[in-house]
Amino acid sequence: MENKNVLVVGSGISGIASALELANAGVSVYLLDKEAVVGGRSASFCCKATDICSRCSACVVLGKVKEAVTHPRIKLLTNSTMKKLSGELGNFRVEIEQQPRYVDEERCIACGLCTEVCPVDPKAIYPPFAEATPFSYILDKGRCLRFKGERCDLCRTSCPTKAIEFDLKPKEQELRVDAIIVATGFDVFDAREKGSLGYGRYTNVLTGLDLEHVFTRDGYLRLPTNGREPQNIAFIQCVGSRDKDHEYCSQVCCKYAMKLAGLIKYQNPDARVTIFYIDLQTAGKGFAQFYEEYKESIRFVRGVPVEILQTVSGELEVRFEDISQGKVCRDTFDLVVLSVGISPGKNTWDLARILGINLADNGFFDKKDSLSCNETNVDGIFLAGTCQGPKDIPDSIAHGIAAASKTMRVLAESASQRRGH
Amino acid sequence: METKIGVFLCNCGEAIKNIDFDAAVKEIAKFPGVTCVNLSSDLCLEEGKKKMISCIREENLERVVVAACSPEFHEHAFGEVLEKAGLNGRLLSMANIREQCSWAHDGDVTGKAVELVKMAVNRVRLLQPMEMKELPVNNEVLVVGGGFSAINTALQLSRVGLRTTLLEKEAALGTGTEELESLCGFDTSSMVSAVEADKNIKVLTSARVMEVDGKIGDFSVRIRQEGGEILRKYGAIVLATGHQTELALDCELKLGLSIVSQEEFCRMLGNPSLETEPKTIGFIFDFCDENSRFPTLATLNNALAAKRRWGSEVYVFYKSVKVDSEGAEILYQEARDCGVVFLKSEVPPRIDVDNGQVKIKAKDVFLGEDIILVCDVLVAEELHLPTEETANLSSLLNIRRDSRGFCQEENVHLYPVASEKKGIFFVGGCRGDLDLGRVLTDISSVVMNVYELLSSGKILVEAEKVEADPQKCVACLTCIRVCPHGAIQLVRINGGKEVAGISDLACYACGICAAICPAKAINFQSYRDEEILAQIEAI
Amino acid sequence: MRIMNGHIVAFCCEHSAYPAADSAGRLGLHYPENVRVIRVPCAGRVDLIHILKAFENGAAAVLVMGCEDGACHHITGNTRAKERVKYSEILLKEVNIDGGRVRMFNLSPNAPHKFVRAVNEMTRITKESGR
Amino acid sequence: MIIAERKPMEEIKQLIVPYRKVLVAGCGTCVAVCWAGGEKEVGILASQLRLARSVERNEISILEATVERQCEREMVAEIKDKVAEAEAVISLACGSGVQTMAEMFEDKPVFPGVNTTFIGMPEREGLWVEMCGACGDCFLDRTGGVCPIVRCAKGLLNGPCGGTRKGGKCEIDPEKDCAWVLIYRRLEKQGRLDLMRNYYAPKNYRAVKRPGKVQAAKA
Repeated sequence: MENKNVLVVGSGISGIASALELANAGVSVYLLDKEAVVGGRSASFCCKATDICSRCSACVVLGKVKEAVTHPRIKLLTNSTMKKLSGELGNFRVEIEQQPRYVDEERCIACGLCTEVCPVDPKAIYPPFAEATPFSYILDKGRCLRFKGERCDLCRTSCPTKAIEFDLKPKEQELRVDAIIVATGFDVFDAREKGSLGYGRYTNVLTGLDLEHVFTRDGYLRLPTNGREPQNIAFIQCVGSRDKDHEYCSQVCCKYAMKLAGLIKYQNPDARVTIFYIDLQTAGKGFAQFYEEYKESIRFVRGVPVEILQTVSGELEVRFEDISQGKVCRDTFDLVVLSVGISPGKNTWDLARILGINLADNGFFDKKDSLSCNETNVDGIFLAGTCQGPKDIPDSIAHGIAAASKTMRVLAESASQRRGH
Repeated sequence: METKIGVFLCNCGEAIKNIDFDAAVKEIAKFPGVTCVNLSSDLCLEEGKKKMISCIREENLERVVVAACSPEFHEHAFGEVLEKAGLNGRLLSMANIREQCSWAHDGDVTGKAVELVKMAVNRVRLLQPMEMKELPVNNEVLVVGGGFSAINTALQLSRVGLRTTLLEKEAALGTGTEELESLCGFDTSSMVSAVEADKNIKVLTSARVMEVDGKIGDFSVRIRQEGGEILRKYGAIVLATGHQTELALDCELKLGLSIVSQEEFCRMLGNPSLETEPKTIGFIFDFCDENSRFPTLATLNNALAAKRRWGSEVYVFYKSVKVDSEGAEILYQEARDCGVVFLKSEVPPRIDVDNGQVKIKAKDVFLGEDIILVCDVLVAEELHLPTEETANLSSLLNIRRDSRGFCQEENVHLYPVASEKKGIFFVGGCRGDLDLGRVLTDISSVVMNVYELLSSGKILVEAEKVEADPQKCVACLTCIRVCPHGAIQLVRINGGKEVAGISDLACYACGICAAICPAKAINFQSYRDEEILAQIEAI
Repeated sequence: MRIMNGHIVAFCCEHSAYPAADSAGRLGLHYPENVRVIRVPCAGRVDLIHILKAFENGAAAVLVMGCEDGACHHITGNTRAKERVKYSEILLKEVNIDGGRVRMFNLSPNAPHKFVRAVNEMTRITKESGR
Repeated sequence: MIIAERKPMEEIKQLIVPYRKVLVAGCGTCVAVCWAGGEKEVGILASQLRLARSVERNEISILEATVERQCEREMVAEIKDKVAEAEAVISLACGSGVQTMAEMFEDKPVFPGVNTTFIGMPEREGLWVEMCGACGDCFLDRTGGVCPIVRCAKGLLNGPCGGTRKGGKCEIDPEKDCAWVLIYRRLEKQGRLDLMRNYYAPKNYRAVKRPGKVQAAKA
């Protein structure tokens, strides 16, 4: 499979899984991402292990990212977006626009001198999250004085390797590839859309993603308001899943909520944790024992609250209907976590237009038919991961590998056909 | 003569401030064998690498220590630098003076940095060069099973040019797929004829695997067929032995016309000459086994079909509906819209049989009241279990199973389709309860993984990375018993003494064997005892 | 043999503890300076003799750090390491050295805080039990 | 194969109290296989002894050596220089190896570092069970290849004691199988249950001459 090129759009875990498989099979891969760092959303998830691994797979992502970044046949194109597509299977021409990073990732040695001298607060140039790859600094145009018309030059002159450059224009280039894998992932449901749950208004209402980031950053959980350890925590399931706008189960929320709840209980055995749910999704390899373990120590309440109010003392009052008891109840909590679901990515529609591929009713990319898992209506364009529908990390990896498999097959078939002619 | 060691220090663009590099250089230069110490500020950039290459050549260095950032980043790149300079890339050791020294501590850490370099110097002195070599592999694949996953795996493998043998214990392919067929709407017979027409696929029916020997690229499998036994060689083995179901019923309740399994219900649905169409149908699921998706999907499909075909009254008793698979939520809504009645209950319903009618008694959570349903047909709850064949094969192959008895251990690094042994894969129902979407994904994943290993007919590996010294090996079999990847076998050297032989192909280089060997016969290059102890001695 | 030099030797699995230690550095999480990390391909590579030699060489404590229970890249490496550490405690007690000076920790690569906690805890233990 | 197990540390420490330079000598055959006296165990014991003496502030120098079979004079001779250097020797070989060493270096105290326990086989990695008592009068032809002399806790020759537990387990150690249940099942499988009807007189152990001697037919 030498001299074949494939473009993978999106460097999240499924894109990386696709890219790695193809590269290992001898294909040259362009790995494109609109962000400055590789790894997508799941690379910033926290480890949820207690005394044993809770099988959240967050660590698997880090391993794969590292592998992809150092792979000789994978070329990373960060800060890049796809502008135009022409041609067909075996001969796609893709126009790529690469936004300047301002910090050259090949030259940045992550020394941190630029952040030290940056006069803005919060700093306009800063390191990515600790596990990020490439670990090169990020310049935030929105905060940087230079982009506000001032003549500040401190970071550029302090950089020992001359990695910072301001006067850069977006770069355009055309790639010729044999096939394309779309792995643009998902967007987290914006919990502000459910105003009655108070996200964005009450500091102690967090989303599941926020909680992931808290654990990644601090390693433990404290109340955002007063820094104390929360004693009474509620998880609310199906926020942005299984409702009239989202006629699907996000497949990840029950698992991450229970695993995060388990982690909270592990760190603070006295904490009381309640999970409000509609139906518990406890299927999946290795989850059975986990559920058994926490069945007793976590309170499960059937019924999803519709309203959260903050009391004068700063506690959160949750109003819910306990279906098993058949009555409307109120309960107060220190911290409420909204288990937000997976929504189609915001740029899905644009990309569908550029690529000419169909969208399904639920807003995700549509696959060709019910017996395909990666194929689209366009030959040579394949789907990988959550851009096709909600998936957890292991399923995303599997889907990514499957997309690589399908790509491999069309490449092999087109090669043998050409020989036949 | 002493080995010439060069130390390259990098101050990371002068960003490492709490190390006094001048003092460090002086200290490091005193270490035995160190013939040159270089300080730079941009070792990982092209300029730095160029300087490194010329220095290695000029000073005739035999070993190199790089004291800079974490080896996680640039160890590979510095290895390439060594290769370019004409040294074996393995003769490098890194001292992590940035992440694990400068950045991790306050105040002056020159002392620690020097000590870290000393550890690396001590280690690098003992390192041995290592070469890559290509090993041949057989590229024929054995797929065990004859159901949907097995057939499609074989078909897809054939399309990427790999020859496959399908081994089925029954007399024909595609038996027992009726339920899946009606659930997922595919046609088994066309798949079977595609297999028969495919010259890359050989089908062995009424066949059983009796014994498996060897490792990835070279498995020899003894197969028993009606006519006798044959021995065949394969490069990889894919298990697609599916799952089986068992009714979760009290034993006094006799299975009969009125209490059926999902599969039998499917057959009733497909029977055009059914004597009486059931008027009231009850379904039960998610009480005895709360961790399977399959019962939900089967129930939803069958309930909808019954509603549409017969217009029966359909009642579903369940605890939680498992909608975490593609399209399941839509199906659930469709069933409700069609008039299927869903009754959530926290405790399993009581079932009694009375005059040929089934009585279901349950407490509905919404009403908070007891409900009694008398139905013509009850589709009872099913347990989702691994097949006997799965159990037999996994003990034959000596691979681990999960806590429910399915193939593949619950280790995140094995997902989706890998086993702990290279060259053995799982696909579909034998590794857990999967819906159609996940099975399709599995099939493609397994094809990719097999293709990667076998397509070129050879695999590039580091030669003798982990090796048992035949002189020291006492053939105690300890390593063979502990190797998690099944990479060690007894081999006869030159037709004589039997010793442990570590396969370069199957080995993952973890070093578990090297640690446990009571005769200290196993050498793990780069992590030999000497190399680890040399670091300790430097502290 | 040297007198105790107060160092903690940490054998770190390259799949988990080693990158976690790196992340700790990158996050600027400070921990005691006396830790000396030795990178190993799996906690299962760490042998009793490595642990004993570290003490012979004057280490105040030894840490063996591997992947989380159930997430070892080599399936059984971390559980074997745990057993070995337990046995090394016995071997140490036999020669009148506090068995608490050797510990096994499980962590994942994205758990820098756990790495720092482990190191701090070990430092505290060695200080409490004295030289 | 001969199975041995390391002596308690306290005992070994006592043995070498007067000495400042000791050789720990391993054997690379039976005791290596049962994790008692191979090169790895030599290293561990040596390290432990150094640690023990350093804790007591009574430094000791330990030499290490492992030969292929300590019960062979020629092989032991390979380490004579190291023995000469040491004041005493701790042998991690079976009793036979210890005696070979002691005989060859008569001026040196040679101490056993292991207790030689039995002839056995590994049940699984790291666990060995006794299979043979080296009685010198093998009985296995009559018992379907299961030795009741060592595998029955009471060494009974004529059927089980009557205390067999449910599931065929031993009265004395419920974790062990009753040897006579094993014998019965084996003979049943082979259709030789009639052997169970035979009566065997008590073995006359006095007839076994000590020390044993085996003379191979001259080639």
